Amino acid sequence: MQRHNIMKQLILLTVIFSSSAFGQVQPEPTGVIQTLPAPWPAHWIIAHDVAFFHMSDGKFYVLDAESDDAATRVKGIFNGAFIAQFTQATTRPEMYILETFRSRGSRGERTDVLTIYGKDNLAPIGEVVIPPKRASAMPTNYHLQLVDDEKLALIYNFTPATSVSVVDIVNREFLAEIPIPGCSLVYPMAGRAFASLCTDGSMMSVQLDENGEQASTARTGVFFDANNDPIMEKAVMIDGVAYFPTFLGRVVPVDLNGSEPEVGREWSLLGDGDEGWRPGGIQVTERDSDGRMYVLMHPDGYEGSHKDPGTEVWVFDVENKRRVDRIELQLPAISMGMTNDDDPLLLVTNVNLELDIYTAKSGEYQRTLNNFAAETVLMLYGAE
Amino acid sequence: MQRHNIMKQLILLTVIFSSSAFGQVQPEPTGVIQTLPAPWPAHWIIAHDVAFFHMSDGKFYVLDAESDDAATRVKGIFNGAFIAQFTQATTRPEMYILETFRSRGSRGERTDVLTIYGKDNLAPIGEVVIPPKRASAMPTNYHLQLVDDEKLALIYNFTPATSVSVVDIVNREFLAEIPIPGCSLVYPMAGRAFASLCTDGSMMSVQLDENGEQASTARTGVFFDANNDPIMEKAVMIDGVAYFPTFLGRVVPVDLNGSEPEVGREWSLLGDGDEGWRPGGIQVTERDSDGRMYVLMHPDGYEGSHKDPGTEVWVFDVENKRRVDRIELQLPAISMGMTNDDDPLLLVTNVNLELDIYTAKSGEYQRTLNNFAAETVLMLYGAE
Amino acid sequence: MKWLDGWLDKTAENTARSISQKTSRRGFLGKVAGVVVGGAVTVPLLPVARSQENPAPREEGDPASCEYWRYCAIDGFLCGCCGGSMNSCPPGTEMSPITWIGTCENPVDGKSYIISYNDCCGKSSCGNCLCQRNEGDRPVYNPRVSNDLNWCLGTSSNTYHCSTAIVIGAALDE
Amino acid sequence: MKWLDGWLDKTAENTARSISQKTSRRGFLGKVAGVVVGGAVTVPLLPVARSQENPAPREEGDPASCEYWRYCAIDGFLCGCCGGSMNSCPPGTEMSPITWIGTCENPVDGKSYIISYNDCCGKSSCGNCLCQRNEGDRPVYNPRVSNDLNWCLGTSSNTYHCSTAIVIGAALDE
Repeated sequence: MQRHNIMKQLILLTVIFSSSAFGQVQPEPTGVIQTLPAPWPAHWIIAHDVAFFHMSDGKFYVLDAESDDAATRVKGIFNGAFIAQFTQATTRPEMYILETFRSRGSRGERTDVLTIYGKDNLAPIGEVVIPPKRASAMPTNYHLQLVDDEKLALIYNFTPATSVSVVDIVNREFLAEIPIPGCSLVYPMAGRAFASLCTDGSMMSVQLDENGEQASTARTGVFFDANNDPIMEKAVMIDGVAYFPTFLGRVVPVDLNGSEPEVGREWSLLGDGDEGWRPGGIQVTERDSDGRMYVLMHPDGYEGSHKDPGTEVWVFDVENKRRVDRIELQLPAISMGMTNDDDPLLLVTNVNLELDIYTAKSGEYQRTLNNFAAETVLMLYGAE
Repeated sequence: MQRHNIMKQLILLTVIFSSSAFGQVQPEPTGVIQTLPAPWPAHWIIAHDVAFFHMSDGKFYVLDAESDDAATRVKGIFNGAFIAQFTQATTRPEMYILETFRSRGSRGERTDVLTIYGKDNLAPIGEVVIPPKRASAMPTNYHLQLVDDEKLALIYNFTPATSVSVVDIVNREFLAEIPIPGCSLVYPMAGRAFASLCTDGSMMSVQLDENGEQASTARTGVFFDANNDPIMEKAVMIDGVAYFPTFLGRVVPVDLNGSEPEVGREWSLLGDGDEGWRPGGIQVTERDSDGRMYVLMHPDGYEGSHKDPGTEVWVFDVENKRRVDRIELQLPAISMGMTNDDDPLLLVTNVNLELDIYTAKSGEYQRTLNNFAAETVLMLYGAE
Repeated sequence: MKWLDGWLDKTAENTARSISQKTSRRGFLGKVAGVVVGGAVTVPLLPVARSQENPAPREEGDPASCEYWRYCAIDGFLCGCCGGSMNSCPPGTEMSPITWIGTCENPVDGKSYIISYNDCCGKSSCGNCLCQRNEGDRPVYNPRVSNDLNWCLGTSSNTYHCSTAIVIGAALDE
Repeated sequence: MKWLDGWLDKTAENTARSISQKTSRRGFLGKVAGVVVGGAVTVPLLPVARSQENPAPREEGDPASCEYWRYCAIDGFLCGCCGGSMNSCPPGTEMSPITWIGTCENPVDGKSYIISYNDCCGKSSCGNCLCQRNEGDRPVYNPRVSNDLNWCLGTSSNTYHCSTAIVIGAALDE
């Protein structure tokens, strides 16, 4: 083939260029590709730019949240197509994203893929083609979850029939699809199981067998109202308990450590004088290494304010059900993340769509990360 | 399939919603899709947003350049993936774009497609899959051209071996690939033929047979220097003559009306007192319905200024080889287009990446089109 | 960036406006809940007003503004800024037959109407007139009233382009 | 938007700087032409200085700035702002073995060096530190010295991510 001959010629040419025969100046090596340390420094973060204006070209930016050098704080980038969903393993240096592709970009045949990225090389080291049913929606933490000691990946489907795709993420193969009629999302349970929130106000749970098929299901009683002061799906998991804030500021804990979800007693985020404050935003909850819960809050709530930016982050001791800190944000924020170390950074996307970094325990503002080419960063993650 | 049953249920639901049985308020019709008039008004334009920061999601915006209403001046949008190349027919209400897709967005198997859009519905009404060799480069007018009374589409390939793909655009099938070693781009010639510019300073021409295969080739003498004051590939075609400006401001006309290119006598864009002015930008030449040539010019040129923004547009009578007008731009511009009517609008992308509109014949500034969601509009076209 | 504008509208500088809006929005919750029931897999039973004679609601305002009354639960690009209109799709797109539903109060007649937010699909983000309003919006486990979902379903491509706001009935005044 | 910054740098406000640059750039054309010959399908014969003993050029300046000396013919995103460096690729990308070539003068030693602008490929636009400089850049019919072409060739994907600037030799001083 003419093309290949020319290619070889030109590759050869590059070799000649790179050889020391080429002038007495030491030629620099070509072909060098950077790799990343293992594990990543604790304050590296992953910013998910869904690229709302260019959804096929969403990106994940790996950033050093400690860096004040805008040019070098970008450690790497990987793609995530069409509002990807993200999670990462704690026992393997791997990250997982759900992507959707079409054969002609915006049109043509649809292919849904669970893509596996290595943390050392930020390259796609594997993929599992899954049924083209994954829910297309704004990102949350409960579209994609790992269970069974991170052996199974669970994917929420919405066509609008709802189901869960089960993937053997170790052997990288699709196993099964579990219908969850009337229910949505995937909350990880202990063992080989998951739970989903149902429109009727209950929670459904599914135990899987070793082939990833449904072994048994259970259902809680009705414990929330899907219309009046509904629980937010944007729960935070602390020690296997999902804490669901409600639109009006209650908290409903559901313990997922047993074989069936166990609904705990609700309590309130609001104390005396807190009237009108409500949780709100895109990702509204987080937790730190001490098990404290963080909630993004705004004052003067009204019907429809549940995605409004928060002006403060409230910190709760979930054991004692009381607020222990109150962080005033320098700019209102629409989403929140946290690093996973013992002196964690609180990460928020502010209303200018920049990232503001705070020391979580002191609430002190540290710096703003901006101008790294992201369009709409909606989710923030600390490195595992 | 469960999915399809639910889909039908929900479609039915929508029908119920839409029926007059649903309340006494007249429900509005659903499913209405707008279409566009034929022909388009003369001052509708096509702005090619290559989306340099999100190349897989490039877009073409159809805009009313006469409209001062930002919200309604967008008449429609169509996608063009990975720095598409564009042309339109004059004898059919069709537009053609070259696109590149990969099975996993930024990676995976490559597919190159010549996509055909209808002007009435802005929908892809056909496509021809072509060899995955099309040149990936900044947009110019000479990657994709129509010849043979618009029956053949010609596509420039660069792998880095260079060739031309021939497509029967009426029957929508790929016909042949013509090697053009050492030469580049596609300039339309009279009949079933094209010419290409060669690194050695000559022009190659190819006559095609009725199957789109090469019938004969010819070569001009060397008439330009590819390094010293080279001709710009960004020629304008007026009455079948390609006018090539050079880096330093000469003009070299090449007549493509015959069976072989005929190089004409060069002349200069510069007159007395014009020292230092040079052509520059992305698309630097245009022509109006009277056959006048427009060139985007900047002062104080230097080696490397050939893509710098132009501060003026100079207008030339190519018959008499003299400048007839000089339009001072309100903001320097990086690219230029023109509507195709008798009172044409001069269209430029200014340095803020907004579109400035001028009346071509008077040089009068009319308005700026901005805030229509484009990222990097690099090419502008009047509707044919 | 309209997206940005939308968020900025919600910041402290605009508290005054927020408070004035809040006043009219309070108490709306009950009405919404009364109107919209059911999830994705059940056919909603929508109580609608049957006593009204108006053939179509009278309207005022700028349909290219996020504040226009029909958009009370919209989340996306207004099709009227993309080559379509408030209730039709731009050329070359396909209207989703499956929608999310809002209930919006028309300030002209003070009545509430059921709005079907049909997405237009098959081309990538229009990018113009991004609006996010969430009156009556509910989490994705209540899909029929959730605007976080991409409703390009039942179309040949699920690529989201823009959203319409179509009046499909009058809501029952409680 | 760095792209924008780049263009704005060229506007009237910066004429003074343009003129000062111009002075040093004038006369450069001849040197470039002497160094770079040949098109895509011929192996260029590059005259290089053989009398010099320095193992590597001494350098000064900010490699994250478009004005850094190596970038005299670059057109794209600097890999040093994307997780790579001025002469290495970011993680997970692939370096193109086929390049375009520039000749840049190092202000520290006043000598000119041959720079190979190897693109890093397989991920979409890095988006950071967009630079466009065109010293010695020539039209696409002279591909080896054309930065309008996407040089992600010979890689498993031709998706362009960022550009490096690798010193591969000293240019012959004429």
